[in-house]
Amino acid sequence: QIQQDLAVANATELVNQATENCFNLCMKAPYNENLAESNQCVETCLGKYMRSWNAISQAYVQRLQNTPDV
Amino acid sequence: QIQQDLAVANATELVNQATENCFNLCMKAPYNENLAESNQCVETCLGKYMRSWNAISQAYVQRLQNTPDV
Amino acid sequence: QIQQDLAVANATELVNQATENCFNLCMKAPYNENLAESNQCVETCLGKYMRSWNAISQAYVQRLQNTPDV
Amino acid sequence: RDITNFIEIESAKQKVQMSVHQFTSMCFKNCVKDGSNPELSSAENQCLNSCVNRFLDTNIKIVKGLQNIQ
Amino acid sequence: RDITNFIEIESAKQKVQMSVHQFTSMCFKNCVKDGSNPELSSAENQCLNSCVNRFLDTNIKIVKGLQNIQ
Amino acid sequence: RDITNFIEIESAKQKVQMSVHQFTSMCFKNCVKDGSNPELSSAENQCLNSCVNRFLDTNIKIVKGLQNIQ
Repeated sequence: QIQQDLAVANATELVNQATENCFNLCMKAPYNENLAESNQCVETCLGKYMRSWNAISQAYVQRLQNTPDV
Repeated sequence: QIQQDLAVANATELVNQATENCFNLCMKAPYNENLAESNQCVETCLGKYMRSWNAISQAYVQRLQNTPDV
Repeated sequence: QIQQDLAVANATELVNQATENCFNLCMKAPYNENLAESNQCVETCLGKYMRSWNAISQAYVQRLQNTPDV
Repeated sequence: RDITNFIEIESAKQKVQMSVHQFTSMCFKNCVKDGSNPELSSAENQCLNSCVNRFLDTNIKIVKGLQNIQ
Repeated sequence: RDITNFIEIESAKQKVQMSVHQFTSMCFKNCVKDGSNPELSSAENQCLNSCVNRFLDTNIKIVKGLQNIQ
Repeated sequence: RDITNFIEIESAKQKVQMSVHQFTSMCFKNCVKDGSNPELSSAENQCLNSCVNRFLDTNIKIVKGLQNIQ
């Protein structure tokens, strides 16, 4: 039950952060650029965001292992 | 009682967001522009913020009605 | 006990805000500037951040005393 | 059953309201650059409308994209 | 009565402190662009002071403006 | 003891995960400017790696600096 709650919290956080970052990257005010292109950008952006998440996670865990006082 | 608590939470949120946004729109560092003019800007900004709130609310509710899976 | 909890909350807030602000001031993407120089900047930035905290605190308390309805 | 119902409806309404607060603050920042007139120009109105709809498009695409990955 | 009093005073002090944290982070971002000197320049000091006062002016104007609408 | 242990481990894991969410959002904003390719370029990868390490350097310096002041 606890693990499931934490998994939901993590997924929610990921959805919120990826939405905010990909919206900012792909949609620019006054939002009249081509919609199909912008939607395509959101898809590639999500792939990039997941890869960034993995890269950051790796770098952070490596750092924690080398310097436990972080 | 519950409805009153929610109304207070809503009003607080509106005050905080309008303050932040109108401060950023009307007052620029190093903050030595004309004070009377800046205060006038805050007043018109609040009107604009309220109208924006209504426009966003309408657009969002309309969207929720058309696509319940949002 | 209460006072100690509040002191911890305050210290945590100060560490988080100073870290964020001095990181933004001293480290610029793509983060390949001289590391020794950037670390030096963080140290002077912390001094400046503490002085800013004191200046803001003074200005705010003074304001509260003059206009109790703030 | 009545009180449960009441709480559910109030809670859903509150969630929508809090989203409107969030969207208004974000879209106001992106769309409104001028505080000298309390009325929304048609360009600002259009921008706010597109902003919230594009944000919701992005959110849906992110959620679907993450569901496909799992 | 003593303990209630004590908690009220500590809670008010804590609220002021948390506001100071918020204002410092916001005004530091707007006023300090240089991390090479731990002392505040007089221009920076002036800017920080105006920043917090202008922010509080804005907050008061927003609260009064919303009270007039209701 | 087993359940306490389990909660401690899950809680530590969750803290790391939430930090990864925070760092990813911050470093993605600073390092990724292009959403047209789902792969990370080597420059982006390098930037993300430096970003999280520099941020942790800053955090350690700030904590040590504040300990010296007290």
